[in-house]
Amino acid sequence: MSILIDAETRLICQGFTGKQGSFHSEQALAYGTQLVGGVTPGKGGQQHLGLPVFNTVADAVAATSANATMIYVPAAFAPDAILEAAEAGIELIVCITEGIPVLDMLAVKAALAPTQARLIGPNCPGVITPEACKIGIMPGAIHQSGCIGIVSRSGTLTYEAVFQTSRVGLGQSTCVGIGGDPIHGMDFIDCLRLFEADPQTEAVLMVGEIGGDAEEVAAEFIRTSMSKPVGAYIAGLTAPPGKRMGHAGAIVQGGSGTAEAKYQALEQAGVLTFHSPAELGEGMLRALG
Amino acid sequence: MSILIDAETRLICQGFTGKQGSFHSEQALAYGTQLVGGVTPGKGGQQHLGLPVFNTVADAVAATSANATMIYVPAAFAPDAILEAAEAGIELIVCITEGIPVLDMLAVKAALAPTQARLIGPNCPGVITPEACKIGIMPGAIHQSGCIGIVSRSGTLTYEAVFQTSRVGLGQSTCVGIGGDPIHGMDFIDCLRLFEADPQTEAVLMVGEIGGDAEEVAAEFIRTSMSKPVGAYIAGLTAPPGKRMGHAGAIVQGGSGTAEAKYQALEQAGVLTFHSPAELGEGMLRALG
Amino acid sequence: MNLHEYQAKALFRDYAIAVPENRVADSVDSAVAAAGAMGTDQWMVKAQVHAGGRGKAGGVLHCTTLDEVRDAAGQLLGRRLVTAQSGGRALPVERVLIEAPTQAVQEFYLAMLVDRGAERIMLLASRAGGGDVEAAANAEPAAFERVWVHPATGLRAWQSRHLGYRLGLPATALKPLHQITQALYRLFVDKDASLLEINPLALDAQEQLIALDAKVVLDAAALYRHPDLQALRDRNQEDEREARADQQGLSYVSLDGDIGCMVNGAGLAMATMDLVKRHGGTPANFLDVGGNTTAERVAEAFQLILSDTKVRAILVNIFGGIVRCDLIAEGLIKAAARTAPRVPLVVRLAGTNAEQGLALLTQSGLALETASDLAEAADRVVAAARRPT
Amino acid sequence: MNLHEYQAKALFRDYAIAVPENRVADSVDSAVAAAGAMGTDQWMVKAQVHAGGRGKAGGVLHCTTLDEVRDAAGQLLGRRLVTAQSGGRALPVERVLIEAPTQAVQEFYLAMLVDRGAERIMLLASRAGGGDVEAAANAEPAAFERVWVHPATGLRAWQSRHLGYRLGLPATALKPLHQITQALYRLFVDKDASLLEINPLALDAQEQLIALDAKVVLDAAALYRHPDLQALRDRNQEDEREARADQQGLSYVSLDGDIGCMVNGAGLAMATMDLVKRHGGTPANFLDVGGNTTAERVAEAFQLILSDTKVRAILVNIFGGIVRCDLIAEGLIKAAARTAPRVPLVVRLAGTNAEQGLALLTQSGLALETASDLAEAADRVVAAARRPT
Repeated sequence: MSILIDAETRLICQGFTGKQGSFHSEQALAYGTQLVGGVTPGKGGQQHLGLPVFNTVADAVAATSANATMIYVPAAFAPDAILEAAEAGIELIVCITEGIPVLDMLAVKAALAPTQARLIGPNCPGVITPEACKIGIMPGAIHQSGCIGIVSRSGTLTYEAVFQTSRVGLGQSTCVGIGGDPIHGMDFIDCLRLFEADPQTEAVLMVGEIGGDAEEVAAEFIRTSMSKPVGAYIAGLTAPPGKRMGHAGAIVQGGSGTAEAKYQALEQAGVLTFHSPAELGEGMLRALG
Repeated sequence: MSILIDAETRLICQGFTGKQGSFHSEQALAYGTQLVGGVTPGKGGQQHLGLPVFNTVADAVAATSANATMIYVPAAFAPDAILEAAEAGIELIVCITEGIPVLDMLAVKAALAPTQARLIGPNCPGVITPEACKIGIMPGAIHQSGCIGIVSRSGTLTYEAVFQTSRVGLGQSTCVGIGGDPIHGMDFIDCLRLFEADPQTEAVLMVGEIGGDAEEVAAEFIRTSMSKPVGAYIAGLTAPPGKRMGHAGAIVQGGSGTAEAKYQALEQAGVLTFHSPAELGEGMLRALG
Repeated sequence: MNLHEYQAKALFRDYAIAVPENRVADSVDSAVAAAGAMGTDQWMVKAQVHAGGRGKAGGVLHCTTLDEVRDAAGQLLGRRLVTAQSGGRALPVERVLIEAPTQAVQEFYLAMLVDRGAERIMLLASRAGGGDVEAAANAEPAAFERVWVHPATGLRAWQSRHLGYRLGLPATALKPLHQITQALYRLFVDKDASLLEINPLALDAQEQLIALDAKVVLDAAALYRHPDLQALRDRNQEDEREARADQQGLSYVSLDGDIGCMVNGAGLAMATMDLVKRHGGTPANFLDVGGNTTAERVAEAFQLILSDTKVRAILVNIFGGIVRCDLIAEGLIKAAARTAPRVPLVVRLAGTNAEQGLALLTQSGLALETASDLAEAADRVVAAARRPT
Repeated sequence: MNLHEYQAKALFRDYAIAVPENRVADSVDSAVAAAGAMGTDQWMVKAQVHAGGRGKAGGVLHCTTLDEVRDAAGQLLGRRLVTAQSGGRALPVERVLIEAPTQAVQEFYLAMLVDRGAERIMLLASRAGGGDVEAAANAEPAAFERVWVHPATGLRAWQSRHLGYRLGLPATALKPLHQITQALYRLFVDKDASLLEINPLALDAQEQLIALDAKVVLDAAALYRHPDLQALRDRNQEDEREARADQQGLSYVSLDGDIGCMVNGAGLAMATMDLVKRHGGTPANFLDVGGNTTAERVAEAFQLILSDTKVRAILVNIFGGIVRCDLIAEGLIKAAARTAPRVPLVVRLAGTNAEQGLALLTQSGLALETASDLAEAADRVVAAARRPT
């Protein structure tokens, strides 16, 4: 078992014939993901990487029964790509694209609310169930099927978490990079809830960062609703207040959203916190211990 | 028991000091409804009908713990009144106002979706639980506490249904006039679901009219999810196609939405249908038969 | 509220939706002058009435000379036109639209309206443009593509693209299609439309999309915020009695039968008509006196019904709620005092102040029958209408 | 992207938000001329820098004669200003805003921003305007009233009214408040703002609402669709190295420490800084080379770090994903070939092509230490920074 995706997931790629879409589609195929086709408006009817290209997501779904999509279109077109996928009945939408304007995402989220679609991202590394299905830009080779569910706001820091949990032999059930943008799809709680219900997942590693209050809100959920052990690392203890740290999401607002505040909230919720990014693997061994 | 409202319901009136608001607030009080105050911007701090007037719904809720509101403000201001009530945490919003532009209601419905508020109306007679709580413009005297749940798109035709079910001695658990506008709040199914779960309600009388497909959709719900008997009357068998019948909702669109189509769908769902508006009381006796 | 084609096309132009070159004229001479001033040697002369189906009804004429234009305008202007969609009424032709013909390579149907089930504005398109689109819709519903617009995002490019691919448009026409659909959406929202329809939408040899016809229906409830649009109302296209009723705050629709109905509430009014029919009669009208009526308005309603010479009996069915039955009775008495009713009157009053109302009627000495329930009232009025006068 | 007050107030004027009469000047003479041309006998001379807290830092001067205006402009123009909100940096004053003073009866705080939790644009208001609004927010959070705007409805009149009553505005000021809040909302949406702030918003003796200060922050991600706003960017207000990094597609922030960091990914970059600190060092910068970097960009990043004279050692921490470690190695080698690194270098490569990258570095003969895990890398770079040079 796993969450969100598994070997049965039928994936398409939006922005399929572009440079990014092509590269990561090849990677997904090499990993063994069931990529069943892709969408590039105007190229419908062609073949790419041995797979059919469609003009619209609806056409792709009709022809391939796809239930997941990964989006590699430029930021100006990504909101449309998300909305089109949702309207076509795609259940899981993974949007890798970064740089989508915040107001676009506000509107997209409002429009997604009444649909069945789950959105991961944007500006995220994607989601992977090791040895089964890879949707995103993460390096597949560092993953190993196992018992740790990972949910992270960060990209490469997620890889660090994966690398360390693999190295200590725990491996991962599913890793979800929820993305660093201020307005995004699935959040910590959505993933925690799924991990709690997933038999394969024995413990969850949460990787957060400064800014917003997503970690604080998640702490309350963990306190009331999680029976499985949770470990957490928060990046940004040394970030100076008010400085922008690359991620739009990493702006420290007022007194809230500091790494200290987040650690405190998590510790009060019974989360095992790690204050060094070098301790993630060993830390999760302790969490299970 | 009843649905939506009972003797504990704490009601406010928006447009409290206006002519309509005053008149129907007096009627509600005379009926024994727990009207606890009202809202008229600019008149906060005054007293009206012996009750406090507030500038905002939030103030009214804070001071009176109101959980329901009835809206009698002009159409140009009614969308705001609905949104303000929802944002203030009011659980049941009954909007009597007619003539609200359709696009305003589209936006209002989209904004209400993520809230907890239930909207009845607009352009509706309101909701009443006989001998307990009256919210709306219906004549209280014809109602009688009993076992029939009534849900209706029409105004005076609802009174007819009430009158007849009272006359045959059945009475009503709760009567909901959902309103005749194309875009409105609670629909047939929302009410049917509540009636199904309400111990006092032994059978439901549905009063529909031509236009739209609400009755057809409700029929499917009745077939799959209702154990209690349902009787139905549909107005508009003799309405000529394409003619506007006063209600914007009563436009027959294409081949669907005719009274015949609605009767057929309801009959196939096991609903006891009445083809004369004079048979509503006797019909419900048969339904319970 | 319906607009004329020429008004709708003017709005379209404001929103940069391409329409054929055209001029509107309200006289034969001005029609010929307009045609002569256009850079074309062929003209469509189109009767401006509030109904579709003009072509088959002889309301659209093709002309190849200015003399033909003169004949066409002369033939149409001042005439009344009955079409399959005019609801049996003959609509006065007070203006014609003179238009340059368009060579369409293909014709499509495109419309925007509110989908009450989805609670969204819906864009509807089909390859089955022109001709009888309703027949096509019945025969092959799948030929109609739909997309729904969320109010938070507006109409998005993917939606136009989706429709464009389904319509089989050439790639170069996809962007123009999106410009049109976005314009329609802006127009819909800006003007509080209920329906926008382009049928047919032509694709010409240059792969341009052109609105050959244009239908705009506006939400009457929203007209209060559009004074410019209120001015476009053409009451001459409306049924005289219906228009008069509307000005009185009454909702009235003429029908073919002989039993006049006066009811409060649209639902009860329809139910009353159904009841009359069920009891063997035929209703002469739908009439809802509304929820906030006055004695004066009731009197107006009564005279409106009586002004229909087909009426042989009248059923008054009032369920008092906000409307008090005594007030209705006063209105009836007032109306009868002005014009003695020439036909039998059956009155059923229930609800608020029903007893007082009946008492007033009895005291007035007005010739009428009363009934306490619906079935009885229907039987009496049907019998009354059958009595020889 | 930050705007200057004078730019923000020009935008406000475009949206009919009242601001005091003002002129902008970039020289002493033009400042005096501008002041003389205004219909006032008192002037505020305000330094235009990208930071709040100017008043306390001496960046806002009150003048009662044109000579005082001359002195004030002379004092401010060409100077660099440090304020409590400038992040420790001294910002160049290249323009002053000359403004007519406003007699405020009361001052309020009004702001609009995106509430990420609610996923809505939020309007925030308080009676605690002017002065130190942040201290007020900490001391009494309840003094800040909030309303959230649904994208489908936009900002509604009830929301402004609600805020107005809570602020204790006089009844006559409620409608003007709604005009301002609606204007702010339109501006926010039209221009893709991240933050609009009016502090203080003055209520004057005529019960007019006037924006005395104006802060506008724009969403950098949306600038591609606002060429007019791109032109308002003032790179002179930005840290030179940060601006240079930005032009290279790098995300860089200067810090106070002595250990330069080069990392891929913002989260890992922050984590690397935390790690350095935890192991006893202090980071000199945040630097994210991004997800789609090139060898050239890595070389640029390297030189950027070296250009900071405080740097005594460099930690390169790369977790290869899309970015391949061999490419990073190439970049480092290229950079070292241009400028020999003057400080010790610790490199930790993991993920995609880590072995190839390490092999390249070894072959290059570049003086560096490698580490296989994070803790080891941190220990080494901290030790290196402590070694006497």
